[in-house]
Amino acid sequence: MNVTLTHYLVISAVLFSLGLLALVTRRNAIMMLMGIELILNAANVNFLAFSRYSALDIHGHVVAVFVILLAAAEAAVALAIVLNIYRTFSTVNVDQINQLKE
Amino acid sequence: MEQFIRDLIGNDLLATIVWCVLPLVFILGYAIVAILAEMKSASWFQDRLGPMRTGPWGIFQPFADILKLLMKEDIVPARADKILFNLAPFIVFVGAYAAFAVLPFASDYVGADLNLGLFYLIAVSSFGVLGIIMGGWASNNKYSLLGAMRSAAQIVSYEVPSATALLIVAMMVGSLNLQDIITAQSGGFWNWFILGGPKSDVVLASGAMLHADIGNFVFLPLLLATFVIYYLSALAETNRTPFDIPEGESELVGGYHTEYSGMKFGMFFMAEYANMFLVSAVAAVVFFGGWQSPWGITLGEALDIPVLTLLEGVFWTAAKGFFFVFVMMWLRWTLPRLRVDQLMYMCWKVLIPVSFALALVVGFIVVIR
Amino acid sequence: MELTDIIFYIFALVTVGSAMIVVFSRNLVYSAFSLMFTFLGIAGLYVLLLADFLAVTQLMIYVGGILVLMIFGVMLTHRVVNVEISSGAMRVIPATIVVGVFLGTLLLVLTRTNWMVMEKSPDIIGTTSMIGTALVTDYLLPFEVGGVVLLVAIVAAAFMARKR
Amino acid sequence: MGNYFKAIYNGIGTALVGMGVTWRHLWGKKVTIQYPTQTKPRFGRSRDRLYVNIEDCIGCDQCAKACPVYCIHIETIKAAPGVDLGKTSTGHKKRLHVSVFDIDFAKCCYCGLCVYPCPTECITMTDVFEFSEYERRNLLYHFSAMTEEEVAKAKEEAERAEAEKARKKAEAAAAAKAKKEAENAAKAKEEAGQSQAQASDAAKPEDAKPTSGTTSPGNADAAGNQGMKPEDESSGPDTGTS
Repeated sequence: MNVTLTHYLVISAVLFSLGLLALVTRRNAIMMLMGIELILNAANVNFLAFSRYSALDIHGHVVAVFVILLAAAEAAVALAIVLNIYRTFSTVNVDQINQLKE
Repeated sequence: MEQFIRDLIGNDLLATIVWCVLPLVFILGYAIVAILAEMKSASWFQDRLGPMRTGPWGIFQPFADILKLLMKEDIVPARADKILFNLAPFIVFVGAYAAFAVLPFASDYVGADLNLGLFYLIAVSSFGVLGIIMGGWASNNKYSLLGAMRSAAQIVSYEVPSATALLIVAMMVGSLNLQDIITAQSGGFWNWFILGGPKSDVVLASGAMLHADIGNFVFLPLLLATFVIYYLSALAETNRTPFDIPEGESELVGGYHTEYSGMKFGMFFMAEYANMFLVSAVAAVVFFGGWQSPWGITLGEALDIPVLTLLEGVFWTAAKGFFFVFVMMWLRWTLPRLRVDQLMYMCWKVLIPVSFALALVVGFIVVIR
Repeated sequence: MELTDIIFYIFALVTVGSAMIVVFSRNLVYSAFSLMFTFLGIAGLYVLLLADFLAVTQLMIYVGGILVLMIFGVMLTHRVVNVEISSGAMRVIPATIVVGVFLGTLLLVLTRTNWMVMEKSPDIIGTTSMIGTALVTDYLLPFEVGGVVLLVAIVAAAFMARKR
Repeated sequence: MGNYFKAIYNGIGTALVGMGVTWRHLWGKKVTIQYPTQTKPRFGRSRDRLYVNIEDCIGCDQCAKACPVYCIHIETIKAAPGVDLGKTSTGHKKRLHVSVFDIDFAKCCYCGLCVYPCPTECITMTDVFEFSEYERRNLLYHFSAMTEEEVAKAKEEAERAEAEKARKKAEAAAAAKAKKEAENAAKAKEEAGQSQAQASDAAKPEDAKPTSGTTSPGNADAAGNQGMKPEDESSGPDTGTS
């Protein structure tokens, strides 16, 4: 079976669903971040797949570059926030963090 | 070279495997020499004789060491995380080995002639960090964990100046292809980037033309500083003294590989040696003309013997690489270990600002010339 | 079936399999480390999609940067002296059902749609210069804004993570 | 800012100076000695393994008494009267057969206290320090040169001499008694002459048989530092377990 666009899209969809599942079921802030990374990667796979198999040309790549850029910024800021939360509440379970101050 | 192996073996798949394994053979042979060189240079720098009993002047000591590592019991600590503990040495070694894929040993002997060679090298060299963290964490030992965390912080930090230094040269060549960078330096040692780069127009391996309008002497001090920055950060990335706080034995027992024994320790060891050669070879490729001979002409080309050209290329790559590995050993017995804060000071307050400034200046000159 | 197809399936298997470990593993550290294999698999898929620059960027940013950051986060926010760093899951069954239905719909749409496929010759090598040109021509403003975003993120992260 | 660049300059400069220093040492003379084949000369007064020149030993047991760890064990046999054991090199007359002279180097603490009291300076410290053994009993050194037969013979002679002495003593006692009796009897004038003659006859000493020169067979092979190693394990009250 030759690899076509659909193959990549299926993988992207599976990754997206897994990321969503992690985001929904896990209450650990870092685990949720991992879910977000999976979702962003799924999006990137889609961009590049369309770029490869359609008229999107290089623009898909550029968008993917921006996605990676934002992912890096997001990871840095989010982990700083998680670190602060841990320092304040001694937990990273997002359900237990329901107060604006300790 | 690749075609030669394909013709020799006949089977495409088998030839590919052989093609992939060739650098591994090189690493093994190199490691044996380097282990002996490390022991001998360490002792000679200290006015000692070093190993003398295994064979004449102790030249079989590496074999004895390897035999010992092979026969040692493979211990997994009882409370360690078995899966990650066993996986970590391989990850570290794969990180070191993957980078050899793009390293040009000769004009027609490079695993994969990527257009992104330099970028790939920088990317892959950060891969070993994960293996180190994995091993340090899975050992369930506070020293291992501390060593791993230090190592990760160190490698991630020093990647910035090292990558910037390499990109300065890439900017001058206008290509990330390592063969392009090497051919830009053809024609003798005065054209090497350590001495300011090509003094006249050269044709790159990819066919592009590299113009050198003004005499490149203006680059000489800039690239010398760039090389120093690269070499220092490469030293830190390979966890060599004076930047070996991840394994500082006086404070951390052995760092991230405290709990490892036998061949798994050997993998860490091999990875470290492979990394040493790798960064040295990259320094040679980027700043010292790679497989080019210092006087610009090769005997093989003069006599029209392709095999001789190939061997000469491998020889020069290995010789330059070995020289910088030796300098690492030399520095190891010269400078004491830095403190953690000194290490971070050096990276973030010296190397990174200076490398950024150099990148700006060189970029400006490259644009206006 | 060509060699590239086999390689595609291997990468796909690595990606999806390790992503499943990421999501379903009880051990947070296992999740983090198998995320590495996910990223590697995705980088492999990028190579097969002729996106060499993106593949190497993926290696560099995700594996060398974000993942290390994640693992640091895991280790700084848990008692790392204990090997068992676990994180519980909640409402697994309803979530799985919902996500499963969502995935089914997605797959149905994906496979039923007749995509307009333009087959490009796979001998295009090197997207780096094209991406570079695009970044400083068509996408100059987003590029600059992206730079500012990164700078702000660095400053913000350093400020927040600092001990007061 | 000036300090910043100065620090960078100094950092690079001092590193280069240090590299110069190590470079000189790389080619400098090495200080390592290839130990078993090359050794450093020992100091003249080094205190290592003891050596006993058994020919000079008079068996006085002073060294054994001086030893703080009781590692010297000496047994002597009195020389029979008339047996000339010769003189030591210091001029002392030897009066005892030294049948056992054992030093247990597993116990010896190399203090050298045994050396000083020796009147004939026959026990000395040598500079031999490499004498490790696989078995502890091999560290028990027998210095006495007497063979078992010689020991047995010397013992026998000593016993005989002792017996002789005892007999003589008894005889002397008997003679004295007889004399006394004689004196008593002298008062009785009629028996005086006969008893006088009998007493003088008994007081005459009997000849002791001269023994052959068993003092010590020449141990010329023990010249220098090598002490006498035990020939076999069975020859002594061995195994330093005591």
